[in-house]
Amino acid sequence: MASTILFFLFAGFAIACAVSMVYHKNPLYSAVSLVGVFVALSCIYVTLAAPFIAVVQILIYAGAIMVLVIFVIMLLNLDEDKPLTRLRYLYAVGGGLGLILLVQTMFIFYAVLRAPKDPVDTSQTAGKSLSIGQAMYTEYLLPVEIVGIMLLMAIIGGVILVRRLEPGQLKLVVDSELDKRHEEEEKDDYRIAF
Amino acid sequence: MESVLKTAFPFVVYTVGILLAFQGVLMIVAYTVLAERKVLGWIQGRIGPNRVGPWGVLQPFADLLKFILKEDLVPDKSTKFIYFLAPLVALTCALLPIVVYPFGPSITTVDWSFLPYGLGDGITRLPLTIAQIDVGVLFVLAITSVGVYGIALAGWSSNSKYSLMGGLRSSAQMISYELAMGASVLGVVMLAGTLDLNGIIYAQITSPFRWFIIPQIIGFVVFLIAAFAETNRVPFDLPEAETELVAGFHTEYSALKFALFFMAEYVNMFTVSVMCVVLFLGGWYVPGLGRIFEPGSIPYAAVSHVAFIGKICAFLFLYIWVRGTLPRFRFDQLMNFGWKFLLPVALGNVILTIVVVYFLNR
Amino acid sequence: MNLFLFAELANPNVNIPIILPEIVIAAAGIVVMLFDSFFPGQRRVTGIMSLVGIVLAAVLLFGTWSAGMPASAWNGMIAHDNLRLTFSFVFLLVSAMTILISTIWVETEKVPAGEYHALLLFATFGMLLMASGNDLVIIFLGLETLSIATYVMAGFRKTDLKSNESAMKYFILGSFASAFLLYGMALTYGATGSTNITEIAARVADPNFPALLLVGAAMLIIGFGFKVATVPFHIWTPDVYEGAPSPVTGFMAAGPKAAGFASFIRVFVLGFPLMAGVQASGYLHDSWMAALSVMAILTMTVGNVAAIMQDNIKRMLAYSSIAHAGYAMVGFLGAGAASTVLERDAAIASVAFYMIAYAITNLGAFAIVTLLGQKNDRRTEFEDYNGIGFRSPVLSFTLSLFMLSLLGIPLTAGFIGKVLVFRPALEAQNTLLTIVVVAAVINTAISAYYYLRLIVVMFFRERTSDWVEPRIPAGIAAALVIAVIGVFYLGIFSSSIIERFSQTTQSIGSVSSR
Amino acid sequence: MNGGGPRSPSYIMDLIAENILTILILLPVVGALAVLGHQIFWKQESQLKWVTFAITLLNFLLSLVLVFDKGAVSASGFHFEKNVPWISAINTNYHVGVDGLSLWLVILTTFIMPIAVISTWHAVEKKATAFYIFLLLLESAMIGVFVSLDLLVFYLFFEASLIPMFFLIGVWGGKDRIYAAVKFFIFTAIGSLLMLVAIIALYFMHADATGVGTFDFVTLLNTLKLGNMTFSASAGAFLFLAFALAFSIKVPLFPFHTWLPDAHTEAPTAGSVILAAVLLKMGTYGLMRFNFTLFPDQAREFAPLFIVLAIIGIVYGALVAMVQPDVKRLVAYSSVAHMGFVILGMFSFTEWGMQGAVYQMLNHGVSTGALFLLVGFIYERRHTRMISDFGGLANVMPIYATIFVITAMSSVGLPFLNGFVGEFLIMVGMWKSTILSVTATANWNYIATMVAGTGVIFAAVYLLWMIQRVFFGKVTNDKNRGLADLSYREIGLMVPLLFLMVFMGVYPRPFLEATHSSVTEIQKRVMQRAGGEIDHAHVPGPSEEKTEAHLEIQQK
Amino acid sequence: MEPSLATYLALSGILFTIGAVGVIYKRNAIGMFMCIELMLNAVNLTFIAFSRYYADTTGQLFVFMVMSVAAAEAAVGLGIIISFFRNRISVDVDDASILKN
Repeated sequence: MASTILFFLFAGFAIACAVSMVYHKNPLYSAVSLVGVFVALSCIYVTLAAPFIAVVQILIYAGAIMVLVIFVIMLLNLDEDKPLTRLRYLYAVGGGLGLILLVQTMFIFYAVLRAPKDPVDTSQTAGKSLSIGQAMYTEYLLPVEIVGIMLLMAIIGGVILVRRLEPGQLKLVVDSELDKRHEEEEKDDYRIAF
Repeated sequence: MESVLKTAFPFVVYTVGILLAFQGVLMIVAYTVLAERKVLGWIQGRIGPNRVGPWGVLQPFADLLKFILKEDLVPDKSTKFIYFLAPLVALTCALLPIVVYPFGPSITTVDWSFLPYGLGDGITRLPLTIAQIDVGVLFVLAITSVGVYGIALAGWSSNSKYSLMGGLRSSAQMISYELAMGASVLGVVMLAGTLDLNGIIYAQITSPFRWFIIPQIIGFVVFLIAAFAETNRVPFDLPEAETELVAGFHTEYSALKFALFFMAEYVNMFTVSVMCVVLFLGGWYVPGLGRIFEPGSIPYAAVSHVAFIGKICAFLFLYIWVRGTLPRFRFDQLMNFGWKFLLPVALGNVILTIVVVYFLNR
Repeated sequence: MNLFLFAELANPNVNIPIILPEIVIAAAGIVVMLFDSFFPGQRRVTGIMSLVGIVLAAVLLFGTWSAGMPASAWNGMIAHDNLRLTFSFVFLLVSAMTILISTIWVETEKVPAGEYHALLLFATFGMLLMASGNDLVIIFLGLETLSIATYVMAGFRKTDLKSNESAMKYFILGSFASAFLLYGMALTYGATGSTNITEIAARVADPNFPALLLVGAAMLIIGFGFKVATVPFHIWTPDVYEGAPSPVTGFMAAGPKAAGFASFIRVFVLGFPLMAGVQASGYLHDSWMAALSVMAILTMTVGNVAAIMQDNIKRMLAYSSIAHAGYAMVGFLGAGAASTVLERDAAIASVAFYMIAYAITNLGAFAIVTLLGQKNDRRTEFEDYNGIGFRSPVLSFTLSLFMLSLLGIPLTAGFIGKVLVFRPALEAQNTLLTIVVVAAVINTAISAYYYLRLIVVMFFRERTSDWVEPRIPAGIAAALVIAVIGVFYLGIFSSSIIERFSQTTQSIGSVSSR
Repeated sequence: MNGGGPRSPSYIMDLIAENILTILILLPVVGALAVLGHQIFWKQESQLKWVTFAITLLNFLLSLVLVFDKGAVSASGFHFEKNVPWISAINTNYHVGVDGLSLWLVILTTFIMPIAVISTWHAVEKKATAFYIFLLLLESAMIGVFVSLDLLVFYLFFEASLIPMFFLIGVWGGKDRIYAAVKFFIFTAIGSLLMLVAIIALYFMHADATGVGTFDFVTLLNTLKLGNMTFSASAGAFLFLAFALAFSIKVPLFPFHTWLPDAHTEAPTAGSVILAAVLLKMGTYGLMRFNFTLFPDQAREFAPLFIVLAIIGIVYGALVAMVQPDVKRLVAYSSVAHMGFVILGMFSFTEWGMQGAVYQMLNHGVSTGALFLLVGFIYERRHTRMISDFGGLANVMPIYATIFVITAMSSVGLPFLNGFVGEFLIMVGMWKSTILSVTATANWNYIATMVAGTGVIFAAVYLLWMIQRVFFGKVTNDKNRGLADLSYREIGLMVPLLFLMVFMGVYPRPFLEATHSSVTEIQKRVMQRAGGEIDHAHVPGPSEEKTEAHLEIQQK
Repeated sequence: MEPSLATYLALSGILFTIGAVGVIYKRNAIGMFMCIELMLNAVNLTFIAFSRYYADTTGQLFVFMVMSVAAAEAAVGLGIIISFFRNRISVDVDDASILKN
């Protein structure tokens, strides 16, 4: 009973936060709402006997990713979202997609509710950090290693993208910009000639 | 009636426990503030607060009253909701780790059957921890990492350039030092083989020389430095560097909201001190105490608890001492130090630990 | 307790040698990265190091291509079969050629080539995993590794707005599709209780939640469809291809597409097979076959028709790559419809062959586009190619050759590729698939228009402005030689390669389960 | 041929004779490389025509081996057969061979090529290297089409012939060359790609029927003949139409002909000549070789359709030709009409008709090729082809006028010139044909023949009218007064063609004899019901002998 | 009374839907990115729910991987956004229109 109440509490909170995230035009509001979703989901994970994942959820999503996002929002000092003007048709696309996904959700809900099979096993050790750790370093060692390489790569990628240009490169950029202008003119001449 | 009582009893016990723990922590924090002013005073050859009560003992309460009674200014251009939310987030995140603090060893030798209505049936032990979860270390790290929101949001929502700078600095700093902190904890976790805080203490319990400060001295130093950064204390107090940013992220905060930030900072200090003690100094464990009292008995727990608080207080003193001694870093120095020195050292420590553990276990 | 790791490595189910190619590529990536951080600016050296790594990986891969090797590694997470081997070769080839093509950067632009090489190697690592992953986890991680690397590579020209925009679009839409893919994986896991493809295949007959399997498959189609750029999930392709630096575009059109197909085939053909007499699997199989058939027809048609209307050569090649995804899907459908393991393997091999043919041709074309585009890809409009035919005969004839190969003219790789992918689809003697093949053929004819247009522009028009033939750097020259030889070799002497590809050294269907 | 000389040369001669078809195919490719090498190393663009001419001439001489040394006849009735595995994974072989049907077409190809090269002696100034390379590659592809006996290889050459032609039209063509080239390419490609599907489908049908898939024409044919493999009505129709579409576009049959005038008009002279002389024949050759033998039932079923289209083509081509202001366009439309005749003859499914069709293919190659050359001569001089720009040319260029008139007559079908024999045979064949007989009484074949016959008359009308306007009367345009008559090179170019026109007109026997067996084989095959029962239409009887006698008379 | 598997899946589906719709409605890249994160989280919930249902660690490990991937994606994605912003002073996707749509 308690868990059901808790679940609906957190579920309601998560959905409300999610809606608020989409609704708010201000990116920071969205971000804060999203953190709310993460926290709510983390609590739900606890009720699903997955404490490790619940904590990691907070640690990675709320503590790292969203902090980064908020950092970027603050750094770029973003203002409010403009309303859809040029791409008005996206409302229809979004509505359609949403409808399809909702129908699908209901379908899943209905299908799983109707499925005759009962849970395979309810005694839980799966979520304990020990069993997860064991799996991670035996059976799932390869994925973990891949994740390591991927994170390394992501670091390089991030650094490449945001690093300032070196002076030599900067000169090249300026040169190429001048070239480009020159070429544009040339191209125009050529078009006329043609 | 009886069944209602039986259902309600654990909740009542928990509530009482939680209240007790929070009250205790807050009291200690309150007096840390006083102690800080006193100690700083001594360091600087002053006396410190001494007007409110004997030796200024009532100073914290006076401060509190002042905060409550002062006018609450809200900047006109601020983003109201988030402006109000930020201090709450900061304090909540600071207080949350209390639930996993191992205040002392669990009491196992007391028979609880004297309780009426059979409420004590089946209770064999009274843990001096509110929630024993097997990912305690991660939990603390996670909650601390969320704490940055309070500062960042405060900085952003105040709509002031100083606040924004403070917020930005703070998020950058916390993200950077969290890594080093996490990495420095890894060595301990590896040696202990568990993420449970009590488990880590039990792993150090055999002798004082198994305190992880000895095998993990590098980890300890890194953790300590990172902890200073995480709590925005001198010499890493850039988010609120008075001389540069007026007061950093809380420039625009006043009265009770400022008090919340203030409190959060000191609770955070307390939290990292607890972590230091638990991870490296054997937590509540007092060497040789098991010979005097029976483990699990009330006196054993009481003495351990006092020792625990004592160790924490030592760390709190260290914080104050450092504040009185060291100058502040520049921001780029801070980042360079974090990424180019602290993190590699912490990772090196992890690798070293892996190698040593592997060869020892062969 | 701490000996888990080592005990596990000694476990016979692990078979480290099988994933040596992947390890070598990842290690090469790290070595290149480290080298670049200690000796920055050594653009040629890092390129050579990467090439060495790739060649080494290819050699190791070839070494494992023998009958004696076990069919799986890492407790069934890695499949070692022809699908993996053939596609892995495609990836290695693509990466090697991309490195050669990117030498233009060494010559003219001062982009950080060392990091670029490292990223490329990591992307290759991701692609290899996508082909060899026999577990949804591995496939997902491979895909993400690949995607993240390509996001960065697309935005590599930081000061160029087009490049930024391309990276951003690719990133947003790519992650969007990944989410769908992941949802599909989650539902598949939910329906079958496993993420291992062999086990999924075993449980498809009697899933716990048949309905979820269906929904999951639909979601997976969206995710993979995005990666291989099939209609209607292709919208990102032209913009991203146009904006990304040309060598990267060439890479994206060849590598990730092939990798997407590898996983796509692995999950659908091997994971959701048709099991005789089992209603659930039959329903699933019919559904995805029908969906993919429609998608294949749409993909080809939209790709080709849209390509006709393009004035930018990179956009044209982007739409052409969409169309080619459609052709490859014909072979894929053939694999899905195959009734025996032998036929299925042949069909899969045909897709691999198609991808290798397409990759070689496409990369060759992009090599020239890169070369002619000069700094910052400025000359990428059709107009810019006006009348260069006899001014730079070598380049233009080579480019024409690639166009003809893309079109599928006999004696080129493209022709054999098309014949091979049409074959299994017709073999099934299924009305739907026959329609798909006919649509493919009609589309090929449509495609003639825009491939020829380039030739027309280059040769049949006169150039009015002056034309300075760019100097051909050694790397691009090497890439072109490889491409030309490859196009003819695959077009004329393809026999041995096809045999190699479809020779069943491993029985794919019976990857041992955990 | 290989008799003379000592032993060791004779060994080489044997080797050549054995691989003659491969050599014929590869020699131009080697030649193309030689041209490229010559250009790269010597940079003497003016010498390239000599190199090319030498190669094509050599190829022509070699191809004569086919006539004089029949070589061993394989079981399947092909000479000089060569069967080497190519892509064993899909069981496709490099299988080549010639029979009566393809023999003359191959020789026509090799014969036309040197002429085409000479015709460009002064015409091609720019980018000559590429021009000659494309010519040589084109020759290779064309020969490949006629000799390949593996469907995939056939398709390969069929498509490959497009590319050089595409370039020839596109780079060296006239004003609207781009439009023409692309149209030419896409029209042909659409048809041939469907054929590719049909080819692959055949592979699997064979695999289903016998367990082994094959692209080999001979194997397929044998399986079909043995009745081991049958087509369902829909599959058969699809396959037949897929093949037929590809060939009809190439021929071109009436509704698909629109590419032809454009291509012809815009192509350079050499291109037009080759296009008319050889490329169009690929279509008719393919119909006869593949459609008739592989799908006889469907061929009969669809014959009325093709006959109607052919007749429309004949009449339409002739009528449209009549109003063309451009000589080259006129000749192009006359091609449509002539090829309509060829189709008509083929689909009469009588020996005379089919023999006539084959013969007419050669005639058309020679006559129309010659006409295009002649148009090219005048174009080189005046850079216009408009009939209205000329007039009274006979006064200025008597030799040219003479040759032109002879060629035009050959094209019209004047007796004692080659065109007559072919057209006559086709008409007789159609008259005799039973393929249009729905019932015993309603014989549409007579009507078809008669309508087609009007085409001959129209042909005479438009050609003669054109000749009258261009050559006779007074010289109306002053620019034409100073025109030089044909040079020796040009005359030399025309002589072999003229000789052939006359020779084929008066002595068709060797040609017809060579094709006889193959053609009758196909005719029998097509008139044979699947069960092996001989169709009632083909009754050997006095009428056949009579016609044969008739033929004899004609030949003399 | 425990909430059943279907309820968790429904919640996950709803969150996924909200995220997907959000990606399309949001006009700025960071907003889109956050919506994608929401979608990933919804999927994670599905994994965890099934992991609980089957008492199997696979799902949780998968979630762990997804989280790491999300972190990597965030690093690169925010890098891309910053790099875009530097050149254009906007993260509005509507402004990304040099490449014709």
